[in-house]
Amino acid sequence: MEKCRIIFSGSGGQGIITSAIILAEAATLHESLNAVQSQAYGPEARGGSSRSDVIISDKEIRYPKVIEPNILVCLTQAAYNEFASLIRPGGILLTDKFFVKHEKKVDARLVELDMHREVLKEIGRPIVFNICMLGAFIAITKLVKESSIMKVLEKRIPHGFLDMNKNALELGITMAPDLEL
Amino acid sequence: MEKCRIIFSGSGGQGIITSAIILAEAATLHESLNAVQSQAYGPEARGGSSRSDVIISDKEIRYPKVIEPNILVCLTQAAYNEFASLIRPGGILLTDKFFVKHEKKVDARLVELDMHREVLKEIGRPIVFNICMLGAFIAITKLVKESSIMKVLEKRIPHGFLDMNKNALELGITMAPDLEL
Amino acid sequence: MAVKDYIREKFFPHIWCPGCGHGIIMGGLIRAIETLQKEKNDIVIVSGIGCSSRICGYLDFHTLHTIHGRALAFATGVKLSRPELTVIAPMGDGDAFAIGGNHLIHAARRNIDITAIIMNNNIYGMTGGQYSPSTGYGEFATTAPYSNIDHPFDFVNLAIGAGASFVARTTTYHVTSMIKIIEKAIMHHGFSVVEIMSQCPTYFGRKNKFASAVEMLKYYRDHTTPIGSKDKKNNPDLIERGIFIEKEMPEYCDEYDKIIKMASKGE
Amino acid sequence: MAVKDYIREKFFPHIWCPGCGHGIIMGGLIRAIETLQKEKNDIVIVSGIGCSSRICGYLDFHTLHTIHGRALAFATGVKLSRPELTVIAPMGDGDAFAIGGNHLIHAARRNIDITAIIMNNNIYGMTGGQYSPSTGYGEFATTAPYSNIDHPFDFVNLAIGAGASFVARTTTYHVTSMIKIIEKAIMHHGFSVVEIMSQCPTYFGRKNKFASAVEMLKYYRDHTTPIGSKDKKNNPDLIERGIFIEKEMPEYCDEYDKIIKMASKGE
Amino acid sequence: MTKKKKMKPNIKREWCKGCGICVEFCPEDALIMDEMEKAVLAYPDKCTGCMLCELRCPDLAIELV
Amino acid sequence: MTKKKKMKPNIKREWCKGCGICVEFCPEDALIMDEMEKAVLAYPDKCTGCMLCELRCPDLAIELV
Amino acid sequence: MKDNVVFVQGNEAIVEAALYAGLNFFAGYPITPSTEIAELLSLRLPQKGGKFIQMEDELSSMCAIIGASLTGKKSMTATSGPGFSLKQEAIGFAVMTETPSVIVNVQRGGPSTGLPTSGSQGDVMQAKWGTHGEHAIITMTASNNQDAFAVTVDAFNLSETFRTPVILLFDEVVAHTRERLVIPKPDEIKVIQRLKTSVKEGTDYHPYLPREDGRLPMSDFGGVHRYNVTGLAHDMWGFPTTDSTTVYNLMHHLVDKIQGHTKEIARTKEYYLDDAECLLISYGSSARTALHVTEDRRLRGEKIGLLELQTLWPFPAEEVKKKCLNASCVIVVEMNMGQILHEVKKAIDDPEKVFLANQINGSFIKPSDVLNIIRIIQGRGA
Amino acid sequence: MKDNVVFVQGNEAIVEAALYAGLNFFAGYPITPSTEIAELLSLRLPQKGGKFIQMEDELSSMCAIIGASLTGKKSMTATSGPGFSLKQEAIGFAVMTETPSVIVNVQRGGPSTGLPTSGSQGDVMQAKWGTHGEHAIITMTASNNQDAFAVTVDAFNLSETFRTPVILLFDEVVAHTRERLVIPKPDEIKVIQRLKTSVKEGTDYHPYLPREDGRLPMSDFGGVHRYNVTGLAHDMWGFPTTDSTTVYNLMHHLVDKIQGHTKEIARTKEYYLDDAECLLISYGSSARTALHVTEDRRLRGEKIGLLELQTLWPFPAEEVKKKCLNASCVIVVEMNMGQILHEVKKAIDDPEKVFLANQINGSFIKPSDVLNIIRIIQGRGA
Ligand SMILES: Cc1ncc(C[n+]2csc(CCOP(=O)(O)OP(=O)(O)O)c2C)c(N)n1
Ligand SMILES: Cc1ncc(C[n+]2csc(CCOP(=O)(O)OP(=O)(O)O)c2C)c(N)n1
Ligand code: SF4
Ligand code: SF4
Ligand code: SF4
Ligand code: SF4
Ligand code: SF4
Ligand code: SF4
Ligand SMILES: [Mg+2]
Ligand SMILES: [Mg+2]
Repeated sequence: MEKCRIIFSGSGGQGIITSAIILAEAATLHESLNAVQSQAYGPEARGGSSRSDVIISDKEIRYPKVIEPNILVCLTQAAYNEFASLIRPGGILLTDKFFVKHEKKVDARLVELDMHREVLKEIGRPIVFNICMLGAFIAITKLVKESSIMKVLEKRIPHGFLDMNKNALELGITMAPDLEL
Repeated sequence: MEKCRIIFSGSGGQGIITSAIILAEAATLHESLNAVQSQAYGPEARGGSSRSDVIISDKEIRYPKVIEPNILVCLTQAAYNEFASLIRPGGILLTDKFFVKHEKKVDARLVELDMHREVLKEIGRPIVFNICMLGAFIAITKLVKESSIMKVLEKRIPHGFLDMNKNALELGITMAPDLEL
Repeated sequence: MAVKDYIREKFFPHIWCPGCGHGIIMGGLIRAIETLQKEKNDIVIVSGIGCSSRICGYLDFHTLHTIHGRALAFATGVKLSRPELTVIAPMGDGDAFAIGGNHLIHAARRNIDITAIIMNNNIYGMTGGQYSPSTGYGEFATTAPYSNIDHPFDFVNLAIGAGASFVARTTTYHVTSMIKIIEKAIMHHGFSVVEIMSQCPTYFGRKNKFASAVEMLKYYRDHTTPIGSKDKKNNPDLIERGIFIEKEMPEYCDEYDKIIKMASKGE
Repeated sequence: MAVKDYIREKFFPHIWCPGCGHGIIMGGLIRAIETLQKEKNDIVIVSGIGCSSRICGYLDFHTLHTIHGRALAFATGVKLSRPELTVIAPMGDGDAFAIGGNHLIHAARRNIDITAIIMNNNIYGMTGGQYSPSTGYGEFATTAPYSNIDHPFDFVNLAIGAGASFVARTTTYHVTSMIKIIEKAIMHHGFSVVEIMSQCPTYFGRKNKFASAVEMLKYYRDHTTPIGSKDKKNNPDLIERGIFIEKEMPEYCDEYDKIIKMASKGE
Repeated sequence: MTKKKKMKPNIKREWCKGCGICVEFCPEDALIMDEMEKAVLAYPDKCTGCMLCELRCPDLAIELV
Repeated sequence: MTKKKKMKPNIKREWCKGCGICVEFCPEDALIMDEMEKAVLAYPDKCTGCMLCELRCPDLAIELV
Repeated sequence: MKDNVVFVQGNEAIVEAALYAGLNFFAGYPITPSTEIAELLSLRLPQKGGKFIQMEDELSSMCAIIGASLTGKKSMTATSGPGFSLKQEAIGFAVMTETPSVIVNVQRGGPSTGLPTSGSQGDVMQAKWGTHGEHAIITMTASNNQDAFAVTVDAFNLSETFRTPVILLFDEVVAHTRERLVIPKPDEIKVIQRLKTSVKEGTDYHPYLPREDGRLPMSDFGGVHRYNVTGLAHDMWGFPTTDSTTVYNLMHHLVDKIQGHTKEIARTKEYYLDDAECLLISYGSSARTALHVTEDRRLRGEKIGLLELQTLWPFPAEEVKKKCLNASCVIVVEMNMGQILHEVKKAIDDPEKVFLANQINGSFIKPSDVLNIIRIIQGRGA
Repeated sequence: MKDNVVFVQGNEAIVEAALYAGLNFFAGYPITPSTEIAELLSLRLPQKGGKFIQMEDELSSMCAIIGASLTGKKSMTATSGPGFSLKQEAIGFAVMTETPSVIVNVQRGGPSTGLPTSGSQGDVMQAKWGTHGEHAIITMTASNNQDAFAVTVDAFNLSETFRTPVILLFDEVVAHTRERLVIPKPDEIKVIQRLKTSVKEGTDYHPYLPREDGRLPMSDFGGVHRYNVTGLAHDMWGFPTTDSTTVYNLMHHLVDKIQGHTKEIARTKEYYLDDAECLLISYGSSARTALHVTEDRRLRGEKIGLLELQTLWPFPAEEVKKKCLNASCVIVVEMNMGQILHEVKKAIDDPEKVFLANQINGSFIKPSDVLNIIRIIQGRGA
């Protein structure tokens, strides 16, 4: 497996960091992979765009930051504006239709999904938007299995909310296009 | 002039340090000499014997502490016990009869004066004991002139007390034996 | 002048979270200064470190953003060396009373003419929600996951115990009286302490089941009462607000001027 | 047991100056402990740095002579980790209220069961007579050659303002009541502060025209009065002595034990 | 506070963070939150110009003009 | 303080620093300073064994025995 | 998934390790980027009957752990830059009184408030020299969770063995990066318990008299030996002294017990050293970048290797000297202006072959920051 | 006797010099052996309209002088070991905010409370590395009253020139020894005044934009320019930033403005260097002993010389290297375990010829302590 470098970006309240951690934890604990996750801290993180880096690999990961992401997820226009140029040529750029308008020329495969609106429509609770995104993400990238994500969610999420999260995850999975990787 | 290394020793309240400073200041400011003065600080100085070092020379003085004093003044038995052994063979050891009994073999010229009792008798104020000692000291050692000491006293001592100090100084001078130096 | 004449607009919108009380306090401070018609060049703001202390960057005065807890020590240097300046020290509750508690009681004791504004949100906001010396017994914080066993200071009592000559308390809900109190504190010739209860919806609110900043303001409205009100008698748990102490005492810089007079005579 | 059973005799005569009040306080502390019949192995003395703090060397308990101003921070570590020990922190006025003021108010706030004994000689003795936060306005010190312009703390008020649950004041003249007060302070389950006015004839006395330690003791006799006495009404300048506050409040180590119970259930 | 009575709040949308404080505590219920979570003066006629919204806005986003 | 009434002060001369406190405040004037500036029990008969000298001695130099 | 495999931040790995090593008492004051250590311990310590206290500042936190340690408890505090500066006076007290204690400093950008949320390694020299007066101290670091766990346990062990404060000098990147941690089984890593004195009650106990093997058995405060602890120069009973022989011996003991055991204390890791012509020396998070570069270049056939230091103080000069012998160039990779660089230069005979690859702009040192230096050394330009 | 000749302690010489240099504000907290500085200034400063304040501790004293300095006043604080440790966080703030200020540390025996009344030179490395984060700082010292006066004036001058805190690292022996001091006439030593900005009111003033000559003109707080001062990494207006280029430039500026002017800052004194085969290097009070030995041996015809350092940081490495070139052996004389020794070894090409003559037992280093080393080097045994 090639080392996969991922950036999740968006605004503070969107659960970017949580989804990054879930993804990386799923890879680490429930697949035979290595993953590291980190994020930008501090006042910047509070005000502007928030960013979380994940690297997944079957080898040891030394350098823990993402320089040229193979996969970039942008969930706000500000995040898109700030990070789109970082993507590695030929990478995948996943955005949400409601929040992001593509304005730049990016040498990447664009996947634009209407996750925000679908979550509102199908589940009604914007709080699981990030899990829906994660569903789409794993369906597109095939980096980790749905069951691995579910194992993490089962550990982390209070019982009463588990179904809602599962639904969101599956919603995301069904929305994902089948990319040739 | 040979470098002259002096230790004044005694107990806290005896004015040891003051007389050392007066001597050194007189040599520095009113004769063409160099002098350094230092003293032991700290709790030790508060409880036990107190000690002040003076070096007088017509050359620059580098090393400021006294290792082998040419002249040692001991005004208490404790000070005598502690410091007598330091004296440079052939040096001068000046003690007060009332306070110090000579018990050790010291290779030095001993000068034992009854300064304490004389001060009480002639002046009646033990506070000028140290100035009397200083009088004897300069008369014996001829290191600085009486007038130089007086100039320092004039600057340092409140007007009303000047006469008393002058008397004490002169008392000391008259008490001093004439040593061949 | 308008509010915008007192701020450094280029840094707005500011860094504070939605609904953060610190912004309301900043607004109150600006309006108090506006009313007093102080010259901008005559005002020095000295803050420590915390969300609160970020106020320095936004205000168009001489601003000194120092280190955590030591604002009043720096302010003492500024004031004593240039007594003609108006020195105001906005501080967080952690800043002023945890790490900085000693400087506060000593500034109070000396009665040096500095206005200390305590932006009290009962939590360490900047570092993410640890308990502070004003987090209540039984409340929650990231370092009090089982509930807090520390007894909080009553800042008013403490400031009075330290000998402060002007001590007041208000809240971000009571904006108009907050402005009045800040005005009086600045005008007071001596050390003045104004505690302003300020909501941190992000950490204190979230940890302690407040749904929003709005709910926290309602709490301030419903759980405080003017000093000596009847309500307080019926409900002793109500927190009093208003000016607790306002007394004349020799001010430190004035006193030092006397020393200078004595000393120069001696020369 | 006799007094000599509580001291390390080989270090006597001690280092304090003739007439120094600190020795009287040490004697009082020993007698209080003797009366309470505490085991020597159960007592930890934690001091800072100062003439006062030298008490550590002389007492035959577990003794911890720390750094200037921080005795209570060390004591907090000792007490919280071994709550069954009796922890006593004798401190100088500079130690406790200048550099160490913050630790004192925080220990008071937490109500941790430590007995703070303030050996208050209104001066920095160890360093040679500089003014302290309890040197009076108008008094002299080596750093106040023109007379002191700082307003002193009233330690009792400050301790009360910080929330202390036991606060008392006495003097080295009033030895028998001093001993009683120390006993009660040690027995108090919570943080206790005992301010003991203690003469420093060498520095405070000399700078402020006291002819001797004896004169200073007379001053304590003549210028203090029991709390609430009639004399105080006639002469408001009299300093009150006695126990100002003695109240029950949850003690910190007890509270922590509850946290441990909650937490271990959770596991 | 040299403002005159007749003034009405002007809300700087870029500074408003949507906390809802002005809306909740407007004595006249003259303000509402819009779908973008920004405050707007929905009922200018109700507004008495009491200034409370300006004074309470944590973001200095309101100015009575 | 398990001491009995009839006890009298015993002054350890090596520890006494001559501050004069015991002498000044002995209610019975039973103590004096000698020429070496040390306290001595000059009038044992006057002494009531009140212990105040012991308690006030800063040098722990007095013990009633 | 095994029970003892977790996915955590470095700060959490440190907490797990401290608990593994027997941590019983923690006092601290929040500061980015070390705060999670306090937060997690406020949750975890009472579960094990241990004590957590948030003090009024960093200095008092250090004081409190010394107090707790003297009662026999394994104690720790954690902080970052500004708080580390504040603790210095009390760290010196721990050195002087030989009180076991572990101080975590998660470095951030400095000086002063600097860049609170950026990684940096600017406090390396401060760890050794931050407190006044001549002394010696142990300082350890690590570059990933598993090693952070190991050196943290080590820190407690060394602290007990040598009766000395030990500084754990991590950095923001190690502290905040989440990755796998395998928590060792109990006894998998040896945990050294405090050496208690065997002197009986009533017999003279010498808290400051080293045994023949150099160790100083302790007696807990509250136990049967009542002794004195002071920051003043002291004799073997712990009482103040100014006797020059006693002082001389004390000063040398304090330094020698650490400098004299450099070999025992030193921990290093080696990667591809055997035939390395270009030797990287690095530590902490920078070592991850250095290792990345090393592996990357090895794939291209370059003879490059990495010596990772986990013990910074006492500096393992001999080890470094040996390892540098055959290298034609040595590049120290660190996030400061060359603090370890100078130690390396001092350690070897040909200091002119030592170069610095660093970054101080607040961003984490990148592989290209190292590669640029390699290129320059190889004469290939910047 | 001339009016400007006095017989005083080193501490008094420092006070006279500070007043000569224009000291206007002092904040401090008493501590042996520096206390006399505060005591004397409490008397002398108000006579000149200056301000003296005894703060609640050492850290707040440092903070207060920074505050005062920002209003345009020349400011100083004085302390010793433990207090110096306590000031470190605020010293870092002065470094970061480029606030002129003078910090006197009269060293005493350490670590911890140590030997409060003994001379020592244990804080040399701490002066450079005591605060967290990479930075540079100026540190000066002297061995007698006349030089103490001169370097104190210098310290103020350098502090203003480079907008930086300057540390005056004296020791107990220099501070407490009384000897002659000739107070220079006004203008005899140049006193550098603060460089004020010439930017007009209403024009953009950049408090952190160096001029071409590297200097940064200041504007007083309370003046017509309202700017921001922060310990965070900041831009040329003084506002916080995390922009990596700005941060990079700031960090380099802070270090380069000092390291890059080492020659200008360095002050040394030379005694009998011309033909010296045995070179002593010393500083502070130890240099008195070293000079004593030098003159003593010269009388006996030995080719021995002394290089006395008055600037310790930035370390005058080139100067030292040059001076050591022709010596067959170099002996560093200091009262610690070799803190300057290591700098000397680093500075020269043949470090194996450098030896240490030291004393750490609390007594002042004696001529025999140096002679013993000379004897050993000469193969004549101890
Ligand atoms: C010496 C030091 N210790 C700790 C910190 C970390 N720190 C920054 S702000 C803060 C507390 C903030 O709380 P508060 O003062 O109440 O202000 P708020 O953020 O709540 O407004 C802390 C602990 C620091 N910057 N410096
Ligand atoms: C950090 C630090 N600052 C200053 C000192 C110097 N110092 C020692 S004791 C003392 C004050 C003593 O006064 P106080 O606490 O009132 O005790 P006293 O000697 O009067 O009993 C000072 C300032 C020190 N040892 N450590
Ligand atoms: S964390 Fe709290 S105090 Fe800080 S800005 Fe947000 S709401 Fe305000
Ligand atoms: S200096 Fe004062 S406090 Fe210190 S021992 Fe002497 S009398 Fe007591
Ligand atoms: S000015 Fe008053 S009435 Fe008008 S919108 Fe604001 S709060 Fe409502
Ligand atoms: S109070 Fe201010 S920030 Fe909050 S909703 Fe109203 S305008 Fe927006
Ligand atoms: S009180 Fe004690 S020290 Fe003082 S004179 Fe009496 S016996 Fe001596
Ligand atoms: S016991 Fe009482 S009466 Fe007897 S000597 Fe002492 S003070 Fe006087
Ligand atoms: Mg707060
Ligand atoms: Mg005192």
